Amino acid sequence: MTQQKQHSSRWSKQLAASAMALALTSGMSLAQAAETIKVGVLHSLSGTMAISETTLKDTVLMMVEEQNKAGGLLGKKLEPVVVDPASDWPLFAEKARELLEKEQVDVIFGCWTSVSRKSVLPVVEELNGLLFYPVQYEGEESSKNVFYTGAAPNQQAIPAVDYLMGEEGVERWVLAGTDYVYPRTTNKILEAYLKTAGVADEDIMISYTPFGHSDWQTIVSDIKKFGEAGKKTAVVSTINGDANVPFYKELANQGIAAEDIPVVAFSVGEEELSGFDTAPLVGHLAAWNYFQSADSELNEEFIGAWQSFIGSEERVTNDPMEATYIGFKMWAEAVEKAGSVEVDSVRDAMYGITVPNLTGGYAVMNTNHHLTKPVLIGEIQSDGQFDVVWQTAGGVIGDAWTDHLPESANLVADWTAPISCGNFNITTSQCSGQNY
Amino acid sequence: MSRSIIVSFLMRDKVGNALLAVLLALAIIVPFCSLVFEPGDTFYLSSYWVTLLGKYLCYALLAVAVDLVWGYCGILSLGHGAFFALGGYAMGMYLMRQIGERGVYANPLLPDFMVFLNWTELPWYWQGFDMFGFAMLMVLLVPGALAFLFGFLAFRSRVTGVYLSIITQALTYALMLAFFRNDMGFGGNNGLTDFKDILGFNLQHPGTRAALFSLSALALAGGYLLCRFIVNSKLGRVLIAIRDSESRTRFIGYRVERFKLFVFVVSAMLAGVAGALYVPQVGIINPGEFAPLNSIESIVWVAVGGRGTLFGAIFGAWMVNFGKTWFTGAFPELWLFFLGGLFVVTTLWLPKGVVGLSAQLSKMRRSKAASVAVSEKSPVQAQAVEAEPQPQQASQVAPEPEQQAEPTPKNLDQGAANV
Amino acid sequence: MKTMLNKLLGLVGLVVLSFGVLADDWQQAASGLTGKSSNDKLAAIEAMLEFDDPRNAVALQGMLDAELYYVKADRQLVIATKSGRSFLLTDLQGESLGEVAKSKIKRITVNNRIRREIRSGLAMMALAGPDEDARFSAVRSLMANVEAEQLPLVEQRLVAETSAKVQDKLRELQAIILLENGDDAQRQSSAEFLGGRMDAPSRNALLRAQADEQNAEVLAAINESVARNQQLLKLNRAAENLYFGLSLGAVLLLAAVGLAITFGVMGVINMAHGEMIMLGAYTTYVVQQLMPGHIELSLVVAIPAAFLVSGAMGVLIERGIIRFLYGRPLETLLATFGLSLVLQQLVRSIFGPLNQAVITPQWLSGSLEINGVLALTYNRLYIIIFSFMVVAALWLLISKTFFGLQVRAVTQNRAMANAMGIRSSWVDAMTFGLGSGVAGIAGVALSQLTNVGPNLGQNYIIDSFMVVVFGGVGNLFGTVVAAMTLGVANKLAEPFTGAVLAKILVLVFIILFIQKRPRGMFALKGRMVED
Amino acid sequence: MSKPKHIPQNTLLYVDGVTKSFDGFKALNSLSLIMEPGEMRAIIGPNGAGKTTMMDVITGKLRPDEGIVMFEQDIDLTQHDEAEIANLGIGRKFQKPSVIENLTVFENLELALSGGRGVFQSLLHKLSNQSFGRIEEVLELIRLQDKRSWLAGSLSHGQKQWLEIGMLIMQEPRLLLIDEPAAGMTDEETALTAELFKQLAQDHSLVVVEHDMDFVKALDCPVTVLHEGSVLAQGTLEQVQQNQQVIEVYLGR
Repeated sequence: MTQQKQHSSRWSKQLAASAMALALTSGMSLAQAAETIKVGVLHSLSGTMAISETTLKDTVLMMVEEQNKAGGLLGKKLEPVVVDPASDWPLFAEKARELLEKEQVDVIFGCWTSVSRKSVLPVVEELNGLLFYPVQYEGEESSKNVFYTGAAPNQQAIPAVDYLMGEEGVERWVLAGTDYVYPRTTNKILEAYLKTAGVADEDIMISYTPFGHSDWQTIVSDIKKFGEAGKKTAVVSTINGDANVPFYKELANQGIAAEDIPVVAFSVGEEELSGFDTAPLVGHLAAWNYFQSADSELNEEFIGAWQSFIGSEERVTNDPMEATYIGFKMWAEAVEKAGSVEVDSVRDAMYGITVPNLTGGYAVMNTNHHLTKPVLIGEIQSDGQFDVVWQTAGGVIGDAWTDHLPESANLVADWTAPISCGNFNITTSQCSGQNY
Repeated sequence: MSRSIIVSFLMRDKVGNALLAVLLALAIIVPFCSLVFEPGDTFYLSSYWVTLLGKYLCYALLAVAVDLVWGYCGILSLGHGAFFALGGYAMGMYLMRQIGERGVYANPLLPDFMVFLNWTELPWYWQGFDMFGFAMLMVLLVPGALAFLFGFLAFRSRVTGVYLSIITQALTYALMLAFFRNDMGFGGNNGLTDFKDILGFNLQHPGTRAALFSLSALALAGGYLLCRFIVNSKLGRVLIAIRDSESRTRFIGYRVERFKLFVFVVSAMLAGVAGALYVPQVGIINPGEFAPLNSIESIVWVAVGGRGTLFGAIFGAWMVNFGKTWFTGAFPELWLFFLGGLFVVTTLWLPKGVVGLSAQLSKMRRSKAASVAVSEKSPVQAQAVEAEPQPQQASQVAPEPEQQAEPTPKNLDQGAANV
Repeated sequence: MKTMLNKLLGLVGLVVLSFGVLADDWQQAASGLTGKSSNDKLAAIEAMLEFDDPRNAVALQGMLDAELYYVKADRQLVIATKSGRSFLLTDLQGESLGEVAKSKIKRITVNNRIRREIRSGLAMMALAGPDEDARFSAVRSLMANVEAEQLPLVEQRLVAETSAKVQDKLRELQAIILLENGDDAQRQSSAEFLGGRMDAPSRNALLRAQADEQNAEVLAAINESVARNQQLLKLNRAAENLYFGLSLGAVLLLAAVGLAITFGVMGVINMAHGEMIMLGAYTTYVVQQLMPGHIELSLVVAIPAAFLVSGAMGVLIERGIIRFLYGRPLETLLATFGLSLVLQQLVRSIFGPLNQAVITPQWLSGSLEINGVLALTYNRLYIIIFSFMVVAALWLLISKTFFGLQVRAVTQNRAMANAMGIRSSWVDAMTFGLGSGVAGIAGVALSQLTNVGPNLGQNYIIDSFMVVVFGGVGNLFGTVVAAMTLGVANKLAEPFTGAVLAKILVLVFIILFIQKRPRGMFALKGRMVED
Repeated sequence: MSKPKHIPQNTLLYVDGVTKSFDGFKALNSLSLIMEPGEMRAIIGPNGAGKTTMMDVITGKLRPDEGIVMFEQDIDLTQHDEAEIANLGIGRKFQKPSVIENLTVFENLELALSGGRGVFQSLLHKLSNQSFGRIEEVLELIRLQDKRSWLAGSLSHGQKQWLEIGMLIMQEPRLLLIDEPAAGMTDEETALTAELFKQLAQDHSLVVVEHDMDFVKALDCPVTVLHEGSVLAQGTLEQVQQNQQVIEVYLGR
């Protein structure tokens, strides 16, 4: 808190400074004395995404506090710099620039939506920053300056489908999603994957709805009809955030129970469920790399630390928090290993670093900037938690470019020599579109 | 008042000319500071400041456009963000086409988002956007054509006041929903991003950035001059006449709808230019720009600065946006309280905005000093009088047949004319 | 499955397995439940059901309710209920075993496959049970998974069954089985019997039979029944779509009706209208928090509470801001818009940015099943009824009460009303409070459909304005017609265009409509007041 | 609309059988009225008689349900909108003074100056010396020379009325429709106004709606009495004041 205060007082100084800039006296670029290591936090604290991202901001602050208690890094204290991009995508780019150029932070933890990441991407690449992105996403990207600690599609969607096919014997599939890039890509990958598994075209139904869709009557009724054909049917949901509550309510009201048509969701976690009355949802599924209910000592410690940091025993933990946790731990370790916060050396130190997962086992950072992590399938319980009903035997390597789409099947990402490229085409040996 | 109008005319010119001088100076000095000095120098301006100030200039141009229709012609458009965004998309499409083979999938023709949506050919409405000239034409024509179509229908049917405001809001909302659809071929929620260069100049190069900044300053100056020419011509007086008393203007013999349409289209084009300059500087355009909130925010810039004065709109845009930059950094939770409060305070106590504030204060002083001899209502007094619900107005004017059993919408049209 | 059937056959045939079976054997069978894999558990359930043991019902139900645990030390199955930080244990015979810490016991987790097995096991037990509804749904769950071996059981139950409703369902099940396995005559009569049956298994059975049938006469009967089903199906789907449209219309109506008062009657553009709805929804949440034991009643309490909260806020807004802006609608629009931002942030500061969980009472869950295809969800049904009640009450209030008279007097001729001793400023405040209060009530209803979060109101404000403007300002009836029209139009278009395009089309339609009739569908006629 | 059967020669305004109703209420009920060039006519009638509605119909603000409204014998006014009718040479002054409050007196007159009504014409408009002189003339006529650069909103009520009349004159109309010009004027102003109208009547046609009998008397012109949307009586003021029906419905009350 005191740090935040310092932060705001510095801001008021900069108000004066920027007034001067307007008056063309000068632009103040505050050359930072390097007595602290600055950690930028780029999560929306207002606007539509605040609901999800505020938690991650607090997670980073908690991690920083813990790290400082443990003596900081390289003998220096960590200093968090929090900005609010206000769920406004162009503002993400502006704030990223502010963090890197003006605040001269050494690392940024931030972004949630794909569009915010896409907005920030050119900035961190231009200014050679370091961004840790903690949310599951559609893949099809690997930037030199970004480490992706959330799941790639092959770490969430494909294992979930495998589970449903194997355990539940599902033969008919509804791919329902919000109309944006993550569901579009995920569904394309799944469609291709299902077809290679022998699912016929007429056994796949794809439906897209707008953000915040609230009237699900027609679509749920369509799902119901689709599921009446006599084959076991499941819904793979990439429905985003706010639209989920009315969706599940409508499912329950139209009498679709999890035993009849289970829904497996990739965007519904503990935090989203805390806004639900979960009684009618019991049995529906989610696929993540982490559930709060995971049985491990490390996890219990983490939950305890989180709840005391935030001052509420009601607060839950979720997958993006674990991804933030892993990202932070990895960065801290890489800094120690490199002996410096300089971006290029930290990046080189990142490869191969392992930190323990909260669910057990270890996460490994690969040279494609994605993690190797286990995948878990959980069933929603009446208390808003998930029961882990299945998990992969070991870690799954995050794949930046999916093998299930023709355009990306021949792309690989490897940021070490000799390839050193985020989208290396193995057929043409080309590396296109780099900003560096 | 008799003197003050002349004085204020002179002053308007004076402030306006000073403003133009500042803009010209900015167009030279900012690039100079960012290019000539090195990081660490006192006079160095980092790219953060250049893009931030550039963004403010684009917003100011949008504010001028809004002021032209609202401040001068009384058309409260809650959909100007749509024109801004359309201009931005036209520019964004040009920038996307410039990426060419440098996309991640290395497709020479299709932007990345089309490649992974399995599109095989470029949709017809993307044709031609690889040419800068064509794209710039579209920056003007697309918002202009939409404004023309919409205005032609709305003004001809005499949709005025709040009705117009509400349907302009519906317009931008519908466009937002449409652009969110991936099937539209504008990149859906992600919009257009990861631009590489413009006219062959690398967008990440400080020189390009500085040039874009200068262009924005010049565009704002140009927009200001154009609007000043319009409002100082007889046409400007017709606009004020329409704002103050639409039917009087009509009975004098002016085709009100044509004047409204003209000014609406000009304003939409200005907004489009603002959007087109905004996009390469912030690096992204997405459907969020169509959000009704954005349009309303631009109204607030104008209201805070002082509507009906062009430089008021510019100051308003700068002040509010600077406040936003500062507030969202220092007190993120308080920003909405502040912005919301600004709306309320401005409408209740600052009907003429900050620019009108000094006049308002000096009037107050003067009217206190010589309360006897004032034959005109000072704005403060006028405000106090207007603040009371005006009961008789409606019934006084209402012709007899209207006084019937059904409840009537009170003061709707009338109020529209007042604003 | 087969073994279960055998067992049930024995059961209904009253030749019950001897009670000499040792309890140990059951425990032996059930011990698989404590295993790790779902296959162990499924095998255990099957084995358990071999026994006619009262513990089956307890254990199975316990698993469904997530209350079946085992004691880690001796692997004994227990029912555990949370009590503070520890758990109260009872054994499966209902005897209390005292309190233990959470770490001593472990829950028996189930997944969907197990849950399905449990449900069908419970259904089998219910088939001969005393509860008619349970028997009925047991038959239906058998229909979902028809097997020829079920026939003797079905025929036995047909003889024993007393309820006509259940008998009819049993016959349907019988027909499905016979349609595939019977002789020509049986197939023919089954095909005829299944015509007009809307349950999916019956329809699917006919379709399957249509493809396989060799006998021309039977095929003709099947074809006829299939055609009849298609017809009925179409009809029912149309009815369903209409219902969807009406329910969407009812939501729009509820959201807009408060605005019809503030905008329509008073001419005030209240952009904070959505936030009045949101306050109502939050009030529902608070009410539920205050009376956790009475969720069923909470909505009944929440309705007046939400009316008061939003209404009071409305009066406050009117007195504090709007009264200074009468006659300047565009400025009212801006000021109230600012207010909406403040209210959103206020709620966010108080309750946090997360959505709040509003619980749906039992009586609002599920659906009223008309037939196998058409089911009317209760929450929507109630909302349709509720929206009309609200409109009717408002209409009565405005047209039949003294307050309504005052409102009408003030809106039509303020000076005259003042002269007659009506305190017009009081009436203004009350009218605005009324409109806001009604919006609060809408919030109670919407809390049952959608997220209760700070942005709730934002999602409805544009739609609300569209409804009021489309219907014609100042006309309650117009608002009703507009809401229903837009709702139904939206839902009719949705199957063809998808949800987004449907909404866009509706918006474009309204924009064009306003050009044609600038004052909405049911505009007040007469000369307009200008200047 | 059928072609009017027979319109007398030398009529400026020909209104015949005009009916206009609102929700069943007949504001105008088969109203007929004929104006000749250079004629001044006062119209009186109680509230609800249809005076304002009549003006609305003539100036194109309302379309009649039925009936004929012809200007200069061959122009069907029901086919034109307000702006066109204004440009045809019919000027209108409202009951409530309706000037552009945020423009100066001079600018108000400039705006009303005939000619140059198009969008681009007005964008490039330059005031000629001749027009300037014309504005000066009218300023003198309406006695606002020394207030030319005042904002119209700061004028007194009577001055606004005059300014509006001045704007009407600037339009150089052939027919002026004037609604209650004397309302809110001092006696002195009223007298001056009547004087002004008489002066105007020399080369314009005027229709004056008025409640103030003294003013009507001062105008000294034929009077038409409207009642319930149609003409009740016509004649000189003395004649109609003695008309029994008129006394019953109007003056008698």
